[in-house]
Amino acid sequence: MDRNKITKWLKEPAKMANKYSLHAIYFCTGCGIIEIPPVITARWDAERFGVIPAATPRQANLFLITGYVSVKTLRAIIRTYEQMPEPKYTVGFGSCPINGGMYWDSYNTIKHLDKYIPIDGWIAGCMPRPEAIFIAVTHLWTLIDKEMANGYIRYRKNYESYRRNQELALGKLEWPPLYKASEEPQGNEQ
Amino acid sequence: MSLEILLITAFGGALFTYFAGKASYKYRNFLAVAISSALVPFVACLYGKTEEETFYYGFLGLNLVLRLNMLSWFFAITIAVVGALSIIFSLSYIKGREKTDFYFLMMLLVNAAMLGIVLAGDLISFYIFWEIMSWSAFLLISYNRGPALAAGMKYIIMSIIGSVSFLVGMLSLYVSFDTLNISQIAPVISLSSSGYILFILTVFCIAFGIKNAVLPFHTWLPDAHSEAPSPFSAVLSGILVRMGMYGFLLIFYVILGLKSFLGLGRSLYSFHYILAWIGAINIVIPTFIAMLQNDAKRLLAWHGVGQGGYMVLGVALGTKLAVTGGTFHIVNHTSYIALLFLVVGAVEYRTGGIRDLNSLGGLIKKMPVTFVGALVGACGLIGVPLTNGFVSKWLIYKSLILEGHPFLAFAALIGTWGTILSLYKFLHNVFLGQLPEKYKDIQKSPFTMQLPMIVLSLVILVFGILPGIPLKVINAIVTSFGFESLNITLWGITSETGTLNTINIFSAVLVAAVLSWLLFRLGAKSASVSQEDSYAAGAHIPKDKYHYTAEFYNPLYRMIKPFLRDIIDEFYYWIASLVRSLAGSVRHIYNGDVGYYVMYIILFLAALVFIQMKWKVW
Amino acid sequence: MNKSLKEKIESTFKDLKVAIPEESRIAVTAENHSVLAILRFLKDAGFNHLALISAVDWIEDGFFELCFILTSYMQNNVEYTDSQRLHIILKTLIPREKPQCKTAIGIFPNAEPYEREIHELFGIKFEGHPRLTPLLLEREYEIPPFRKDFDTRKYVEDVFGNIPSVENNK
Amino acid sequence: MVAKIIQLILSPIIALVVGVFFLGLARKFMARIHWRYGPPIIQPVIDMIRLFYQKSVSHGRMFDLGIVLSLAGSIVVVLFLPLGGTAPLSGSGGMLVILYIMLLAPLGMAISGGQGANPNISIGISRKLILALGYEVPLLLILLAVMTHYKTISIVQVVNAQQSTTWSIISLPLFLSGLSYFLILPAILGIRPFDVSTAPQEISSGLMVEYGGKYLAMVTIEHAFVLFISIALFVNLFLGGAANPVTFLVKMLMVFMLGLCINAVFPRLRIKQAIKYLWKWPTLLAFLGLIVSLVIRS
Repeated sequence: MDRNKITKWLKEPAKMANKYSLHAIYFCTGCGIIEIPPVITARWDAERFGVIPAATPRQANLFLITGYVSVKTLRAIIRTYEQMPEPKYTVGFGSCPINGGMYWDSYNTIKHLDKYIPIDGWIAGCMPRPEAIFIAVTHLWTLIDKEMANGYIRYRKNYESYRRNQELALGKLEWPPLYKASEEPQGNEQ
Repeated sequence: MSLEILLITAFGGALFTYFAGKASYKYRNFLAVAISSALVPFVACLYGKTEEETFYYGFLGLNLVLRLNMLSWFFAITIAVVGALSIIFSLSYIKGREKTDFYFLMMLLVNAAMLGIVLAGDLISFYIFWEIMSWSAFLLISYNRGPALAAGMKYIIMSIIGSVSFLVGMLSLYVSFDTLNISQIAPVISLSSSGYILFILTVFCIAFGIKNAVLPFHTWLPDAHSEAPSPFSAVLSGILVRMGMYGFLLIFYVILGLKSFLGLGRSLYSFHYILAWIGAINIVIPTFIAMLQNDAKRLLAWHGVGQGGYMVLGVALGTKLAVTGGTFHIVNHTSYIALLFLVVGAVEYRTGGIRDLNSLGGLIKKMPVTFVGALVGACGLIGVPLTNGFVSKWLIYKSLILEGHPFLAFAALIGTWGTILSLYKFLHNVFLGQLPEKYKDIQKSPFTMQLPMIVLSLVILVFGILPGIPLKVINAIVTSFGFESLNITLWGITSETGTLNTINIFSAVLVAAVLSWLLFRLGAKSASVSQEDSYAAGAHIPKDKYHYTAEFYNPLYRMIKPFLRDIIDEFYYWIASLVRSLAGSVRHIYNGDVGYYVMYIILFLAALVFIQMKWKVW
Repeated sequence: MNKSLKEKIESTFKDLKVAIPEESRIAVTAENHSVLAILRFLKDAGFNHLALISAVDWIEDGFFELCFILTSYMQNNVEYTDSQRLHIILKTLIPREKPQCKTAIGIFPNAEPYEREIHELFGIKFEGHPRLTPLLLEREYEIPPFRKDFDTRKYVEDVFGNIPSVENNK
Repeated sequence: MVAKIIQLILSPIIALVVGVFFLGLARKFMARIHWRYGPPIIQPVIDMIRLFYQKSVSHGRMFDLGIVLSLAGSIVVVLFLPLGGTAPLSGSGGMLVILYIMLLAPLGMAISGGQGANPNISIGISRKLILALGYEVPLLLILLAVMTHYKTISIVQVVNAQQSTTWSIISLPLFLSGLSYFLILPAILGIRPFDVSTAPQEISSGLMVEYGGKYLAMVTIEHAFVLFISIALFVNLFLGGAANPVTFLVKMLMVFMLGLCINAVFPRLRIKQAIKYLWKWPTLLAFLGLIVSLVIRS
């Protein structure tokens, strides 16, 4: 928690600002959303770390995938992820987004979520308690520090394969591709 | 001599274009534009002169006189400019329609008649030009056939009532002073009894009130404006309706003179205070009715009625600031209401006659210049600083507050917020939001339509930032009425009770805008995105269904809708139905069968013989 | 009380079996063709709430079993005294090869989503149903997923199995 | 002349700093009421730095210009307000100009939001304008009462008059107006009981649905300015507007804390309830204030 180190602020303000102002989009993708209200309200107060729920993807830079992802929800998740502005991070809750968890053989859930959208952080636990969510937030800080939280850069670089996987899983997608094939990614600016 | 030439060119030009039209429409278009735009410099170079010349001797024993002073020049230049712009606008607007020669003839005739009214030196010629104007306006309103005929009929009935009351006033003036020359009547009339002055005032107020759509007589205006072709409704709402205001100014301050007008009746029941109250009510109710309209032109028409209230309020209040504000508001209102009607005309032209606010949207991407015109016009109508509407409203409010009429000021200020709500609804439903599928490929409005809009927008902004230019002219008018003059600077008014300095406001807004633009550029570059990529909670955006326009202010509608029924309109229709039922009963008597008529004659003769026999009356 | 109802049902309809498995429960098994008539009769008898339509896949003896569960809001015109609400379950058997049934929307309009769901997940076609479009599932399935012969592990293998993971190739 | 230029530069900066401080204070105060720690006071500054570095989405040129216009409008209003002894531009127009320039900000935001082509935004804007009409009715009555009481339209004279005599909120006629101004203060600020136009749950933050990185930063700065302006207007008109900026800011802080108390405990009203409330008690008080000041004046 190096929030009040002025020198770091002066050296890289963008990174520090990204770390201490994570606005999480309030989108209940799965069963884990029941853990978010206690995180926000009095007992575990996420606002201490600058994490507050944002109403729309445009205002957010943190996307919490809470719990299993059904095929129908994946369409909304991809759409929301693509509507979020650029330095954006995603955190997967529990084992279901990793490899399908206990729904590993269900016809209606998505098994490996990181085949469709990049995930920066995972939290163990079938539904992780609020303390685990704070561990994820602090873990995300270290990732941002070491510039390893580059999910959105991976998404832009390998967009064709992500898009192909999405079409394989969901059939035809109504929205046009986010990055044109011709547009080569503009470097790794943080 | 020059005034005669002016009128001859105006009227002769109209006829000449009609016959040129028979030859080929190219000549007609060129000639119409040439004549109407030739009038502008012609009138402009008459600035400052005051002359009086009789151009016809012995019309029923009176000679018709043309007179020019600062007031008539002020109105003449507005008429000429608006007339020229609307002719240029209607070049491409009227292209596909039939009877276009008749249209151009009537448009030029209306302009000429209005010039005639303004330059008339005596009431007879005033009346003649007044009638020409009313009739040509009637023919133009019902140009579109269909519902326009009913609107035209409603307009012409009320104009006839107005003309008749004008005639009555004129004849009574002639009987008592046996001259109708304005400059001769003015000194004499203030000597006559106040009862006679009150009669003259009410009669002329009815005549000019109907034309200026003051509250009890406003019902013709919304129908007439929404059915007339857009270029003409720009002229109609811009300057033709304000002939009523010219009439008010003429009667109150030129003929009657300042002291006798303000002296009528005690302070609270004085004529001008009651008129001021009528003006105030005239601001509030039509502006909120405008909010409920779903047709773009009706919305603007109701604003025409509403803004007329400011002028009546300013002129009737009688202080030097208020009268300056009132007259300045006339030319301001002309500029932005004409601009807004031209904008609606351009949208109508491109979307094939659609002006329903619920089926348009997102036109800003396709018609940017029209949007800029609409934005500047709306800001002018609302009175946002840096536009001319603000300056005239500031003058009126300052005089209202300092004279101690807070409730009048309150009514006027609430009118402004009603204007904001309804004009934002107009801007949003037509230009902002989702672009419907069927307007995907409409082009920009043609240059002949964009030119008038750009000119009017410039007029609004220039008069807003440098109000000294028009205020100098209006100050001359007001001092000619008898008020002491204000010290006008190029950017507003300096007085110890509160100066207005628009250059400060303009420079402050400019610097602040540049500052915030730099702050905006500081951030990371933003990617432009199509309208399909908007937030819909992750769902796909349906085509043509993602646009919120119907009942735009629904919560407010439900609360104030019962108060906004147009009772006066229903009252007139009730009278109309009464007359129709009366006519129905009379038809039983005159049912066209000759036998009945013969029977009536015989019965009548028998009755006469019987009376003679019984009472020997003769 | 439900005995009198039991006699009433048996008297009006011939080829059906009525049993009372437990307190305030009546089980009626009927032929496919007489289902609508019984539904109409029960509705008139006061059971105006169609709680659920569900299906059971007896793959061994080649039948689908459709169950209609009805309850009643009104206490008065149905003479039963105990506090527990009376449930009636109406069962009918449909052959697995060409599963068809007439729609119950005419009698119970709220049957529409249930029938769409059963059509999507079991493949039972309801004649006269206004729109048998997919309700819940995102993709098309040649064998409806709730049938016993739908091998979910094989389906997962060949749909999601061959989606390559995105390695950071650039 | 140089002093005036310094004032011209200084007052927007003071307004920005104080406004952002108020935003941070509001979040900390609300957190304390919710019995939690809450973010540091400078959290809005951190948010804005992050937003300026974050990429964003634009729906067209008017989408950007509207935001710039609305921020410019707010900055200009600050120049017209006397901030404890310094009143850079208040000579050119008085209270009427302030009233009308306060129009620029919501109009600019409405036009830029309109191009965002999203019904949430349109509903947010229509609610914002209805709410503006709602609180304008009492606000106009209050301003007219003050202007008729002091027989002037320039705000500097109002402040000087109060310096000599007592605060106008204590003097008889304007007590009613002052009270009614305080009742509609949450509506003017757009905070909790009246934040119908940016309701995150109902219309996913209404106006700000499509505002991403720098747009959201500009909107928060503009909100800070509006916060500062509304409270400064209240202090100038009713609490005598102090001679030096320090006492002025102390008075503003006091008023803001009171406003926050209302904000913290009330649920969000529906737009119709808000209008019914605004047009009932505050309008009645303002109307009485105006009548009393008229009677005293004549």
